[in-house]
Formats: sequence, structure tokens, C-alpha cells
Amino acid sequence: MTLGFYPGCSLKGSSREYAESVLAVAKAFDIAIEEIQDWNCCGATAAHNMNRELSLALPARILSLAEKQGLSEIVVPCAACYSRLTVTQHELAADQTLKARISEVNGMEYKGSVTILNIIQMLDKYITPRLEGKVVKPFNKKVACYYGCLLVRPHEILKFDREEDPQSMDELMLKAGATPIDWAFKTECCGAGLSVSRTHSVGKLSGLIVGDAKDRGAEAIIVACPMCHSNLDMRRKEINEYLGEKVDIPVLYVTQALGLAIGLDKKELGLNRHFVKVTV
Amino acid sequence: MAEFEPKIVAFVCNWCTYAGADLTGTSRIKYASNVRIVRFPCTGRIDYMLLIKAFDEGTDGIIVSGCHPNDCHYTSGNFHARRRWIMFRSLCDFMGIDIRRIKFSWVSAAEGAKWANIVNSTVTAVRELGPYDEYKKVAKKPVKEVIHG
Amino acid sequence: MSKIGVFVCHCGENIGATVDCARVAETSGKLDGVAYSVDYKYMCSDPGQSLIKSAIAEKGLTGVVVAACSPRMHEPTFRKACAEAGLNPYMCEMANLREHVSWVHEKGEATTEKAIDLVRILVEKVKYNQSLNAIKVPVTKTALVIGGGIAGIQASLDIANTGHKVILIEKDPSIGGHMSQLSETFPTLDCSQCILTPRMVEVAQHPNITLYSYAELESIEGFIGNFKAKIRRKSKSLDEKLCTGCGLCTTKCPVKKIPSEFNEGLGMRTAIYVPFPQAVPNKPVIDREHCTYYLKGKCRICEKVCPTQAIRFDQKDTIEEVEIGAIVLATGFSVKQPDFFPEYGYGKYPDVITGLQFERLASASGPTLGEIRRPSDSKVPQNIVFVACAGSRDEAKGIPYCSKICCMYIAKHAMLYQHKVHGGKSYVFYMDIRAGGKNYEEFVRRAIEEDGVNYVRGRVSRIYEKNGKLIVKGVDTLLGAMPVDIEADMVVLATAGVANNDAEALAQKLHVSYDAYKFFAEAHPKLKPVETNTAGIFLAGACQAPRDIPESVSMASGAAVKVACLFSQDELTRDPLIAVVNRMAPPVYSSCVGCFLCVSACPYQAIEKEEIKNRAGEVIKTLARVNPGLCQGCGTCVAFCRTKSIDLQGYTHEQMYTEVMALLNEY
Amino acid sequence: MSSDNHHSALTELGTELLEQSDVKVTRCYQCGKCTAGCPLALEMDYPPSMVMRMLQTGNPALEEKVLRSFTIWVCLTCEMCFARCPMSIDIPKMMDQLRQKALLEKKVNRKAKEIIAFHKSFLDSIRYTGRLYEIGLFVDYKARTLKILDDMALAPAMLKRGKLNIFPEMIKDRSGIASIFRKTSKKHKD
Repeated sequence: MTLGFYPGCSLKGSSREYAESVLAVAKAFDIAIEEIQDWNCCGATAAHNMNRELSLALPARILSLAEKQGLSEIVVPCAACYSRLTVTQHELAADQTLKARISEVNGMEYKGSVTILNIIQMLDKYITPRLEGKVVKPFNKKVACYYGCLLVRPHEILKFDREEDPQSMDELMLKAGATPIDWAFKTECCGAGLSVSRTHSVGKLSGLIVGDAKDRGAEAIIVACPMCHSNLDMRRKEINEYLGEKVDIPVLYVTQALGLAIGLDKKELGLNRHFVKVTV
Repeated sequence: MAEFEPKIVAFVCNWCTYAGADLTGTSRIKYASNVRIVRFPCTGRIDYMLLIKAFDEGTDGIIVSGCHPNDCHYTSGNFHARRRWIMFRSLCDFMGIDIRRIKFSWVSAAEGAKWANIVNSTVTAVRELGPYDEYKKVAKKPVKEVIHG
Repeated sequence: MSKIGVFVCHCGENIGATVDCARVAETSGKLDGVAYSVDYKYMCSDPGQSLIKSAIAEKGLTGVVVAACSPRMHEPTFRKACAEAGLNPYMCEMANLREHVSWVHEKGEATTEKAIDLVRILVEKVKYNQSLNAIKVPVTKTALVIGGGIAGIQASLDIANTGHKVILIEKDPSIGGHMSQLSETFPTLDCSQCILTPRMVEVAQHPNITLYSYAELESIEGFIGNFKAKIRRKSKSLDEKLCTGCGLCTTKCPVKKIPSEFNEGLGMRTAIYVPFPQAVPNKPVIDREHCTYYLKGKCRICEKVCPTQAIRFDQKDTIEEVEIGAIVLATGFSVKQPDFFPEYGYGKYPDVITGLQFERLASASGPTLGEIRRPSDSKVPQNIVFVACAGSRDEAKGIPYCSKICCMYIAKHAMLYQHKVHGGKSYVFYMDIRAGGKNYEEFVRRAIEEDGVNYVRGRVSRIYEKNGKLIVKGVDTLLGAMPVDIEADMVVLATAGVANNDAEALAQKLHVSYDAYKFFAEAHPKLKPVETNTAGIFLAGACQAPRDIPESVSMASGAAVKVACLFSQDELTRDPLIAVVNRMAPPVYSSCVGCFLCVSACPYQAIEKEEIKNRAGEVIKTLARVNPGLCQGCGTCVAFCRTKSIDLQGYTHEQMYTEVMALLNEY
Repeated sequence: MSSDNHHSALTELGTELLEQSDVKVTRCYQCGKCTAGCPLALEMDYPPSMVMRMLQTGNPALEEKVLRSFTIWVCLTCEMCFARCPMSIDIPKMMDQLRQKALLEKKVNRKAKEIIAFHKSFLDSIRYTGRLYEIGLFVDYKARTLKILDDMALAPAMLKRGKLNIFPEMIKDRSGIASIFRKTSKKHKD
């Protein structure tokens, strides 16, 4: 079976190392991955802030394309895209009139038959069961698993893990040889889409996250969202300004940490692209 | 032409649905006046022959309602009613009575609003189906005589 | 020829403003068999009832239809009036023009037409009504009280003091319930144990009370006045007659690390244990789930040290069968337990505790001997936060109701904390302060004004631990919704009061209704607060809804009076609305063919087989027969009967057919 | 015949919120849990629970203030309030609705102009190419806000790490995307 792949814009640009690591890990386990052809942006925060219909039409187009391509299951590594796609699927399933309207707007039939997996779900389904014996270089660090907002909320729609103190990523990292720490900011918001327009807010919110991870002795922060990554990594200058000290805990995508554990090459996983240097 | 106003007979149990309909009143929730309630001690007492007879005599729709499963005042009367209803449905289908004319439901003594909804939705549904005159067309009997005969 | 009277009630404006009552009376008057019809402002009033009585006498009425409110409201009133005028009460029927007509429809032609219809069908029904006589059944004058908390204790004592026998069963090894766990009680701050213990002792010593502790209801059958209960007396592994309650066994038991239920897990107990020092009965039980002997087959230390050789390892549960006339349900409530509040870290952080746990900390007999020390490191918390509505009034968590007692006990907790920890700071996050009750509001004011408790109006979003502190993220909605973060040493959650886990199963066993939250349902929210809709079963205390001590005690006394009323008569009078199997002259005897489908349908085992014998004593026919003492009148058998040989008095085939036919022919 | 007169207690805006985003403002009982957990409550002119209260009053002046508030723009849609709301009120969805109404009625808070500029630049970028073109987004955003100097150091650093594409990724069906934008545009609504 072929697993569909929706990278989303970030994974083609500022977070290409996430895509690189996802594909590298998938390759290491011989998982056939097929990118959705001619996919578009999901609209992200901008669309649902500005125009509800547009915020449903854009993800619906992506899902229609996947259906057309015969993909029954797709992985969406970006937590924000995952949220938009899943919410759209949920809303269209609940409202037939809306579904018809969106199909008409897109000029594409939308059935709603595709199963959407976030990165953790994908790993848990296809890789974790086969992980035993593959962990050649255990990622033996104290890690703070950071889930952010959109991977777990709203639970009524996503139905993934639990909203407070989620555990799925921690369990995965434990299997990769890491020691997940108990910390307080697993699901607090990093500032997300305000990164550019209100950088100081992001400095504070992300600062609280990095600060708590540091206070509890984390040696790495593990994320599953390019927005979280860019805020915690690329905005480290603002974070350090907020914290009033220099914190150099690296931020890794869950697939990067896992990739290292199974012995993949640092460069293959795109670790050279980070702002905060990853020393392993 | 004025809208068709269906006749609906409601066969309800004394302890849950009758009390629930009382609560609809105490809560002053308004609903369609087409329904006439006939009080039984329990849905288990309802003889389904009476339902057939009611159609024979010209009702357009029927509501049968009692306590929720496990809440029967008499422990299990409603289960018997439900079991009978399953058989009765097939029988109605077989006889050509559109089963959409019969609403079988549970309304507890605390569900005043639900009772109003059930009456309203049944009236709407039966109104769409139109008068139940299939049988009468065939029988062509003067209704009056049958009763007091 | 029937002579029926129709009496149409205006119920003031209630019916009169919507339904044209005069027209209902006038139209009904023209119906076949109606001899008299009239409308009147208030039919249930004295003059209204007199109107009915005099009409019965003067017109010689054979049946009465009162068109007024719901028969569930006033049927007994009007039937009694008829009886007083010499008409059999079962010749009276009611048409419900209020709840089913005037209150639910707009004024207008269709509404009055509906009222006329309802009267007409009952006029037709009443023509087929039969004079019936009430059924008499004997009463067993012993009460069963289930649950030995304060409500069960009070109910038992009150019933016992009227001179009747009481059997009190308690599932735990001791009576006392939640009240025995409390430190001080609001609004007077008197010590809970000090006022409760004498009552517990009184129960144990009362000549009319039989106490079965460590016992549960196994099954129940029968009906009001005539229940038969099976009580499972769980094995205590102890000969209670020999045991002197010296307690030596409990000091020698090697299994010492079992979280104590009485101390809400904040203290430990042994495997053979007495839950608390003032327990009644003050004799130990062996907890077989933890006892080394039961788990591994050796130890028996308690047996060796017992000076009276009272330990019985091979003791089995016993089933006690008792006959009783009434039941008081006083099974109490539980508090919602961990993992219910992940955002508050309940169950994750040891210093986030429940209100009941705080009671144990504050209690002089508790694990800290009344000093407020936090569970994690026994430090005295300098900053403490109380969170109200932790679960209550929280639709998303499935508990939309108010648990009612928390506002008061939080005020008490904060007050006790301020009394015990000088210089400590306490905060209460609340949504509303619900202090309705005698001296309650004053009590809360005292906490705020005199003891300096900081009340913050707002809910807490999250609690997490950092550097040994609990960070409480709340809000002050009275400061324009200003987020408030407090670094606390301990947090007390006023967790919601919920029904017991086994409440539903017990209710089903007893055929008692319960609400959506599994609290037992009272028969009427205002006028029958301690009755259930199953005759002979009454409610006391928090099994009906969260209740504080004064309310539980009041309810218990109320329930006790209801039991005493029942026991004041030697016989009970019951409605004769029961099933009967027809009887005919020999050689047919009955149209019953003896298929006994009715026997399998009856939920009350009220139908028996009756043998008809000839003079030689040979059985010539076997028929069904209904036991009038057991039949509850559901009529399930009637719908089952293939030969229509069984009928339900008051709802006969004739009556119901006539009612429906009459409806459709004029409708 | 229907007894469903639940809407009668709501204002026009309240009804709109109920119909468009399933939020019934009267359900809020002002516990403040949303505000207590909101990461940006302190940066808002009215924290979320205050917004709910203002909408509950039905006072047109307060409703106007909500539409003109900074709150609705600074809201991150992090969903924390909704996750913890004891009454399950979907505040984030309501915020979306309020933002769109404020845009439509041209009642946008002045402090929000950078946030909106960013959103507009973002949408413009995908309108023409189908995907986000990050350099284009930055340039467009800077042109809109004249915040030329901000983040200037970031772009070269990103380029160095291969995190920026010099040229936009263009999808094939750009006319399809353009058509979606056209059809969902409020101005072109029939």
C-alpha cells in the first residue's frame, strides 16, 4: 500500500529538514510514500482568520486531489496543516450543504474518504511496531516533548492522544532511547502565526516553553510542527532576550531524533539547517 | 385549501410518558393540538389490535410511548411493548400500513420538551403523508354504524 | 341507562382563559348518557367538590367525569369526593384539560374541540367502569435501612424510637459514613466525631435495631408492606461473639501499607483492621484482598495473637433472609476520583488533594493529627489554594449540576487553615458563593472578613508543578478578567459529589427510578421529596442529590415518619386496579386455556396456576389465577393473553376500545 | 407549531454567532477559565471571558467594541479556551467569525494592521502561485507595513541554511486556485 504525503508549504521551504527527515525515516523502513500531485497551500491561520469558506475550500481541494490519485491514507507532518485538513473533513462531513458548496467552489468532487494521519500516528502505525532492534544509536538524552496546540486540540475533532499532558510522543521517544521529562508546557502555544507580525509576543510565549524545558534539565526539545520549530529555533534570539540568558537547547523534529536513533546521517536528516546547533 | 390536519392518537403509559406530557404542560411548552392521549398503566398493557382498530376507524397517525428501557415502573412492560412493536412493524408493512404513520418512542417523566418534539414531528410527518384513507376507500363503510353497532 | 355527570373546571384562568369551558360543559351535556354537566371556577375547592357531591345525590349519577387538571394530581381528590357522596370511587374519571390542553395549546377553536374530545372519550369509558373495592394487604412492621451514614443512622433511630423494628445494613465494616471522616462541621465548627459518635453507639445499643455491618442487599422481592430481602453478610473472618475488640491483632498484622479508605489514602492501615478508633461495631475485619494468608496461604499471625481465638479464616459469606414492610435508602454519595482533571494534575501531583482528603488532614484523628501538612513532604503549606466547582457545574465533564455542599465546606476549610497555620495565605477560586442556609452566609463572611481568606472570583484553568510549588493559573473576573497566577504549596479541589458506582445497580434491584446522574429520584420534586415512585421505599440523604448534614438528617427523619405512618396500620389499602382471569360456570370454568404465557410475562410472579377439581378430587382443568396481593396492575399479561381471558380492572378491553372508538368517530 | 423560540433571547449578532459558529453567548456563565488559560490574555484589550460578557449584554455599543477590538486579531486560535471550557463554547470558531465580520464591516482595530497585513500577504502569495512563497510573503508584508528593518538578519541566515526558495513553487492548476479565491471572495458573493 502506498501512503500519501502532503508536505505543505513549510516543508518545501523554511522547514525542509522536516520533510527530509520524514522521507529518510520512511525510506529506512521501506515505506512507499507518494506526494499528492499539484497540491496547494492549506490556507493556514490566514485563511481561517480572514475567510471561512476559503479556509475550507483550500484543504478540501487537497483532499480531493488525494482521492483522485487513489490515495486512501495520507500523512500530514505539519501539525497546522493536519489540523486544517482534519477540521475541514469534520465540518464537511457534518454539513452536506456546505460540502456541496465547497465541491462547487473547487470545481472538484469531494468525497471525504481519505484517512488523515499526523506524524505521530503515522510513526505509531508503520514504524514503532518495527522499531525493536533498529535503534542502533539510542537518542539518549533528556527530552522535552512539545506537542503544541494543533496536534491535540480540539480533541472532539482530532481525537488524538489527550488534550492535557499527552503521552504519545513521549512514548515514541522512550522507544528511541531518550528519557522524556515531565514538564509543564507540552501543549502551551508558541505564538504560532504571529511570528512575523508580533515577534515580541512570540518571544515571550516561546520563551516560557524553552525556559521551562531548560529549568527541568531538558537536553533537547522534540517537536512535530514546523511552526513550533521555527518559533523555538529561529526565534531563539528573541527567546533568549526574553529569558535574559543564552539557552542553547536544540529543537529537533520527532523524525530527526528518531532518524538519529536508527543511525541515519545528520545531514540526511537536515540537522545542518537549524539555527540552534544540534550537537549529538 | 386549508392545510390537512391529521388525527393522531397517542397510546402512552401512565408513569413516564403521561407524566412527561404533564411536564410539557407545567413547563408551558406549546405543541400541535392534533394529538389525543389515551392513558394506559403501562405500554405493556397496550394491545396492538387496538392500533389496527384505530387505523380502521380513521386515525391518520399513532404515537406509542412509554418509559425508557430499564425505567419501566413495572420493570419490564416496556420491553414487552418493544418486542411486540418489532413484530408489529413487519405486520404493518405486510398489511400496507405505512409505518411512518406510527411513532414508537420513549419519553420519561422528565422529558417534557421531548414530548412536544415528538408530537410536532409526528404531526409534520403524517401531514406530509396525507390522510390515511387507503383502507376506507376499499371498505366503503359508514363509519358511524360500526361504533355503536 | 347511564347517568353521567360532567364537571368542567376552569382552574381559575389556567384552563378558563384558553378553553371555552362553558361550551365544553354544554356540548358534553348533550352526549348520550350524560345527565348533568356544569362548569365551575375551581372544581377541587370545597364548593367545587360539594357541587359534585350534591349532583351525585340529587341526579342519582352513576358515573362522573371531572375535566380539570392531570389525574396524576387530583384523581384521588375527586374519587374521594365521589365516595363520600355514595358513588363507588372507581366510577370517576378525569379528563386532563390543563396539562394536556390549556397549558400546551393556544386559545382557539381547535383547543376547545380537543377539550370536548377528551371529555367525550372519558364519558364513553366511564359507561363501562365497574364498581371496585380496595384491596387490603397486611403490613410487616420491620424496616430495612440501607446505608449507615448519618442519614441511615438518623432514620434507624427515629423508626426504632416509634417502637418498630429496624434492620440497618452497612457495606463497610463500620457505620458512620462520610460524616465520620469530617473534621469540623459548618456553620458552627463543632467536631464531627463528637456529635456523631454518640449516635453511632445509640444505634448499636438500641433494642429495636439490628445492625449488620459489612453487609449488602443481595436481592429483594415483594411489595409495600410485604418485602422479602436477602442480605449478604460478607465474611469478616471473625467470630464476632468471641471478639472483645481488644485490637491486638491489628497491631501485630504484618501487612501495614494498605491505603486507608477512612483516611482517603493519606494514611495506611493493616489487612486486619478497624477502619477508625471510634468504629461501630468496634471489631476488626480481614481484608482478604490484601491479607497474606488469603494471598499466599501462610501467616495467621492474627489468629495466634488473638486472646479469645476469634479469628475464622474459613468463614463464608452468609445470606440472611428477612421480611420487611418498608425500606429507607440512605446509601450516600462519592466524590469524583483522579484522572478526571488532567489540567489540575489531580492524581499526578501529590499535593493536589480533594476536599475529603483535606478533612482528614484537618481532623484531630487524622494522619497528621490535625496539623495541615502536605502529603508530598509533610511541610506546612504557607500558600494554599482552594478550587471550587472542581467538576461541578461543568457540563463538559458531564456534571452540569451544583454539588451544593462545596461552597460551605471550602469556607470551612479555608477558615480551619487560617486557624491552624498562622501567617499562612489562603485563596479560594470560586464562581458564585452559594451559602443559602441558616447562618451559612454569615459563616462565609466570617471566613473573608475575620480570617482573611482571599476570595477570587474566577475559575482555575490549569495547575502545574515547578520547583516544589504548584503554579495555579486562575483569573479574577472582577478585575476585568485579569489572569492571576499563584504559587501555592498545596491545592484543594472541591471535587464534585457524585452518585456511588453501584447506585444504578441498586436502583434496578429495587425498581427505584434514578436521574441522569444516577442519583435516586424522589416521587415528586416538591411534595414527595423522601418517597420514591416505588411504594414502600423511601430516600434519605445524599443518595438523592448532594446534601449537607442538616438536610440529610431532616430527610432521614422525614423518611422515618413515612415509614412510621405505613406501620401505623395493620393493613394497607391498595388500588384494585389489578388483573383478573375471568370465571365462568362449569363445565367451562373460564375461557383461559391454560397456556400460561401470562405467567412468563408477569414481572411480579403474581400469576399462579389454579387447579379445578371435580368432586372426586381429580384435576379437570388448570387455569391462571392472579394473586391480588402481588399484582401491581401493569397489564402486560392482558396484552399477552391469546384468548382475552385476563383483563385489567380500570383499564379493561371494553373501556380502552370504547375510548379509542369514541375518539375517532367524532374526532 | 414549533416551540423552538430559543433565538429570541439573542441579538442579531448573537444569532449570527449561533448560526455560523455554533456559539450561543448566553451559555457562558463567566467563570473566566478561558481567560485564565489564554496565553495572550494580557495583550488583549478585552480577554475572552470579557468578550463573552460584552456579547451577552446585547448592548450594540459593546458589540461594536468587540468588533473593533484588538482581542479578535491577537487571538492565536490555540484552542486552549475551547479545550477547557466547562460549557464547551467554541470561542476560537467564534473569533474567526468576528474577525471576518470586522473585516466585512471595515471595523478593524488599528493595532491589528500588521497582523492583517501578514494574513493578506500570505493569502496573496498562495492566490497567485498556489503555495506559500516565503520570500514573496516577506517582501509583500514589508511593503504593506513599511517594517523594512525587522527580521532583516533572518532572511540571509535562512538562505544560508537552504530554508528559503529563491523562486516560488508554482502549481499547475493556478487558475483553479484563482477561481477558488474568486468564488469565496466576500465581494463576489451573489
